[in-house]
Amino acid sequence: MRSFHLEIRISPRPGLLNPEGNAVQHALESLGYDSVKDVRVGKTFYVQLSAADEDAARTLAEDMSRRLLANPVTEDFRIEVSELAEVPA
Amino acid sequence: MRSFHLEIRISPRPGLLNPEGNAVQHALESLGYDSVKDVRVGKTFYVQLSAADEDAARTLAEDMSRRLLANPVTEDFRIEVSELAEVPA
Amino acid sequence: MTSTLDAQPARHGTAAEPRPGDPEITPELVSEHGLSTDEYEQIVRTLGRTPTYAELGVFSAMWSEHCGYKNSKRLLRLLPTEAPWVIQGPGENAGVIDAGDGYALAFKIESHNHPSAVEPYQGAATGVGGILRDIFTMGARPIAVLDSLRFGDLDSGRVRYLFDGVVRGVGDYGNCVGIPNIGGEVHFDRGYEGNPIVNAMCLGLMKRDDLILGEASGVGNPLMAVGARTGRDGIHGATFASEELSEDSQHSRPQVQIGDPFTEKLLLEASLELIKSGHIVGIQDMGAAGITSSASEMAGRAGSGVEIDTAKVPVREPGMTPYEILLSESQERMLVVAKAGHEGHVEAILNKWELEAAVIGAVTDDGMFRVREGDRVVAEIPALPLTDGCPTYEREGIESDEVRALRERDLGHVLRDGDLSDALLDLLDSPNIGSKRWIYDQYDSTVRASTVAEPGGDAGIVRIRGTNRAIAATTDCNGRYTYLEPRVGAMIAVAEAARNLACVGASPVAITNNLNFGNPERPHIYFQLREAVLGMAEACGVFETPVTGGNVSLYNETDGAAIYPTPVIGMVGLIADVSHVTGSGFRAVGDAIVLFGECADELGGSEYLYRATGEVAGAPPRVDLLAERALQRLLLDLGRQGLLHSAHDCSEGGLAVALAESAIAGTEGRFGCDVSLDDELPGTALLFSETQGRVVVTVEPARLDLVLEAAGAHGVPAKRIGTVERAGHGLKIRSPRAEVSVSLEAAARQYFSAIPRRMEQNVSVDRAATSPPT
Amino acid sequence: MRVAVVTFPGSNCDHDGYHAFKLVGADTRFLWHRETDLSDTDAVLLPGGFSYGDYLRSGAIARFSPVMEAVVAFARAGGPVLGICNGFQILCEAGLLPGTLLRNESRRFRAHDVWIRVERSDTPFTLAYEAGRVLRVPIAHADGNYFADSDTLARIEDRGQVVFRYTDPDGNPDPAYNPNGAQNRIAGIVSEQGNVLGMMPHPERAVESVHSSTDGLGVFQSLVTSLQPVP
Ligand SMILES: Nc1ncnc2c1ncn2[C@@H]1O[C@H](COP(=O)(O)OP(=O)(O)O)[C@@H](O)[C@H]1O
Ligand SMILES: [Mg+2]
Repeated sequence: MRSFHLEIRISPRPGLLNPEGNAVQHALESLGYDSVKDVRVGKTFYVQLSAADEDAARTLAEDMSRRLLANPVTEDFRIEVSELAEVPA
Repeated sequence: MRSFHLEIRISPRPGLLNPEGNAVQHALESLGYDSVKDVRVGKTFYVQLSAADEDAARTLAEDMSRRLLANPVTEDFRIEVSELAEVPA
Repeated sequence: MTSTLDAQPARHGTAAEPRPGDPEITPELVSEHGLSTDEYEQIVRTLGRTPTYAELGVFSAMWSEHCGYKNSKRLLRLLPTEAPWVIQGPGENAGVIDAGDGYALAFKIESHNHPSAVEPYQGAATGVGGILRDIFTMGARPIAVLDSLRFGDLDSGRVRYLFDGVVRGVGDYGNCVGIPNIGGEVHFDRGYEGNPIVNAMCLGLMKRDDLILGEASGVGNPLMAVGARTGRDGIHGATFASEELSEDSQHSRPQVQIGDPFTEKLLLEASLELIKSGHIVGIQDMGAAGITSSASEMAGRAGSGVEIDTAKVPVREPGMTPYEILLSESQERMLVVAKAGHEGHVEAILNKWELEAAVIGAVTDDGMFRVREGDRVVAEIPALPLTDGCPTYEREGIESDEVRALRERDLGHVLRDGDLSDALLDLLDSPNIGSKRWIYDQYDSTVRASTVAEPGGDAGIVRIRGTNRAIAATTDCNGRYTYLEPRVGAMIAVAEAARNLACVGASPVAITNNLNFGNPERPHIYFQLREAVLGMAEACGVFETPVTGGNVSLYNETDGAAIYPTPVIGMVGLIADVSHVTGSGFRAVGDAIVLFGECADELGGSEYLYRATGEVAGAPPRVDLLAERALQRLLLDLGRQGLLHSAHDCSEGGLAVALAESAIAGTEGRFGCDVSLDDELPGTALLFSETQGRVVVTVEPARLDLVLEAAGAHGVPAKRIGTVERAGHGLKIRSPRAEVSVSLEAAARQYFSAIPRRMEQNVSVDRAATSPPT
Repeated sequence: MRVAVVTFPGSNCDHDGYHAFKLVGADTRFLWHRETDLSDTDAVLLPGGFSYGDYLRSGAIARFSPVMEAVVAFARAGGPVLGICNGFQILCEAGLLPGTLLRNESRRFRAHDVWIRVERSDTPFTLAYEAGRVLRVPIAHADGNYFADSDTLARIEDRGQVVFRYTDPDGNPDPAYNPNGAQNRIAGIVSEQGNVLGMMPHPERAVESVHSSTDGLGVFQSLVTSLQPVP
């Protein structure tokens, strides 16, 4: 088994209201960051797991995103996988 | 001015309690994902802004993360910058 | 089935052009819009031509059950709506009654069942948002929220996921806006497995003179969109809410609406300031069917016309079509009719609250609901036929044989005598009976610093600051009773609500109601609907609690299985002097325990039956409305004289549970009790029948005679049945055929862990384990 | 005594705080968050609620409101500032109080009465109480879990900055009565100089006979007393 680090980024589905993003955008504007055009806020899960290979790790990640981490009604997700340096068992 | 897309990832500082990550990890375990070793949860800001160049965009992003987006007591941040295809004015 | 309202020919031929890119109007498209062939023909006659795509969308929304009350309008006319204290009856955004001292109280209940079935958190949250807007558009400041919820059995993971999401949604929204939650109810029963019910009620207070109505009057006055921008969310929500759910609903659902309670709070403050400012003549929430329903209803009420330019509506996304803009159900938006020339003032008020306002049209005098997109007219519909011309149906109602058989079933098999301690402990562990603290601890119930009675008692109470007055409210309905015998069930719902109010010391004055039913096109369902309305009408007549408004949510069915018919009653009561409030918990050792009303063998539809056998069967308890009225008057009398230490009504779980609740759930610490009854009824029937018209009160022994005399004078059966004891004594109940002896710790453990222990599991797992594959 | 109650967009306990101060006879006014003039002010209340919807982090956006610069200056000059619930969160974000308030351990909003022990009666906010007295007051928050890094925590304990701690009804430490997982059961702290108090519970909801207790009244009475000119 090898060890992987996953970053699963959950973002609000385009077209849906993102109140938190709006609030942050306004706050940034009033702080003088007037070049900001749009802000959306999502979650990221940093997961460590073991799997046979990268493909297996990715499949697991997709599976758990679909089932648990992302709300299928309101959110999309994206996955990045990187292998961790081997730790001797 | 050029347009940039920023992803600013805020994560709980390692070593701090991470109740949400723990809860997700338990949830994953009870769903049978027993190869999961660790889960941490953070926020991600997807920001669009205009700036003279990539460095300027990154500096802005660092500035606003430090001032507003990250909690200096408990959180770290990481920034990714990518340029957006030019949109004719 | 008969359809009313002959088509009214267009007064002058209306003109609207199709927009390039619009789909062709085909029979399939018409049917996708939930319109029948007859209804479509009526539309053609009304317009004198084929509707444009935008017009089809507009009719589809306005003539949906949700907006048009197609199947319920005729029944609703049977309800009593008048009393000297009613200021505004049905038809407006909310009903309004006189609350004394120059105050008026606006209140209403609203459902968000379908959205909550798809996305429980946002569905419930936006449900609360919508009902708050209905209240503050009347000029009233929201002062309390209640929520009435129904779910399947908590053994199901999907149900736990829905329950958890709904409670968080109700809580987060109300907490953020800062409106205390003062009560509600929740029932779990397999009858709600696929279709949770989420009804939210709001009460608002205003000075009588601040009342404002949703009317678009004054030709030339500008229409302004205020608050949040319009996005593509919830397009066709009203039509969706008027369909049965199916496997497909998960996919064919409209874009869900996301609530933003922060914007709502700003909109609330801005709207109240606008109404006081004198710069506007009318205001209305853009709720179901969005701009379409708010604009056409405002025109309909004023008998005027309106013209809107969709190009002027502030949108969240580029490229939205008139169809989308007209039907969007984006939240936290209002339509305002300003006084001509005052637009700038309106904008300034909105800007102060960091919100936007834009002129999107004007009031006209031609009776038309006209929509332009720049120069092109995309819809032109006579406003009255659109709002009031929705065809209404009176359908055939037939009682289902299956239900009749259930009702007639003999329940002899659950009659037991002897030691029933375990049966009581088991009932206390039912999530239908156990403490609801797990829910209401997630709700801020003390914000506004005016809450007199938080959730946990028979009714919630908020005082009117600066006066001695207070307002009480409760929601009630037992769907099992209504299922088994709809008319009786509805009467009981009204009676229980009134009894709950009388217990705390409030005179019942009016109701709002939410009719949650299945598909009315099915005769068995229409029967339930009609019977329930008749029962409600009769009870409201006897109690002089007119109906000032409500909501209808039909088609609560999944794959052909309907929910229990659930006519939720939201009742309000007035308290002239807040020092007369009575709680439901025992207060002092040595107090006499008195039972008002009489016990009977009526286990039909009871929680005991459901727990013991899994059945929902038998005849529901009988209800004697005149006896109920006498009981209410007695309680109010005694409360005013300060003779009662506690009062608690017997409902689910019967007498034994009522005694246990008064012992363990009181705020003044826990007490035991020693009760002995001389009734010869079978043990389970005596202890657990949900016989109506009964209240357990406690009084100082020295005042016992006064109380019994008063009961006699009101014609209410009353007898002393026991004494409040120290906690160490435990709960002891004895009768010729039954005996209960449990420790207080055991009872409290069961009662307080019933819901939390079932919700301990990680509920996100529940969604994952049960959500349909994507 | 002249009190300014700040209203941020999303504040919803501003009126409750206003009435509590009125009850103890203070000359009280509301101050919209864009105003910056505190010249006629003897004490400032940052009320509870959901400033900016609690989006991003509770208090994180409000602390940049125009009024906050004036509040910081007012506090630095020794003026008493009381932050309740969201007000406490804002004070931490603004750096007027150490530490931060994390999500409740239960990860749920919690609203019910709690018991807090008065650890110090020598602050302008607690003069009316005796040290050790246990108060019954409501909480209503999702982010009330007080956290500071270990050095900071040690420092505020050493300097006696903890003013209120969650206890059982008899004043004993009991984790079952810590509603949010706060470190050292901290419910309220003062600044080093002692003139800025932040607390999660709502004393303004426990001041009248219709409330479940009147134990919160002392906070407001204390402020009035402390500001009375010595005769
Ligand atoms: N969904 C809810 N929201 C708020 N309070 C609730 C909810 N469900 C139940 N409660 C409260 O819990 C208490 C017990 O509820 P219930 O057993 O239905 O009362 P009753 O039988 O006296 O009508 C009541 O005070 C009620 O207001
Ligand atoms: Mg009950």
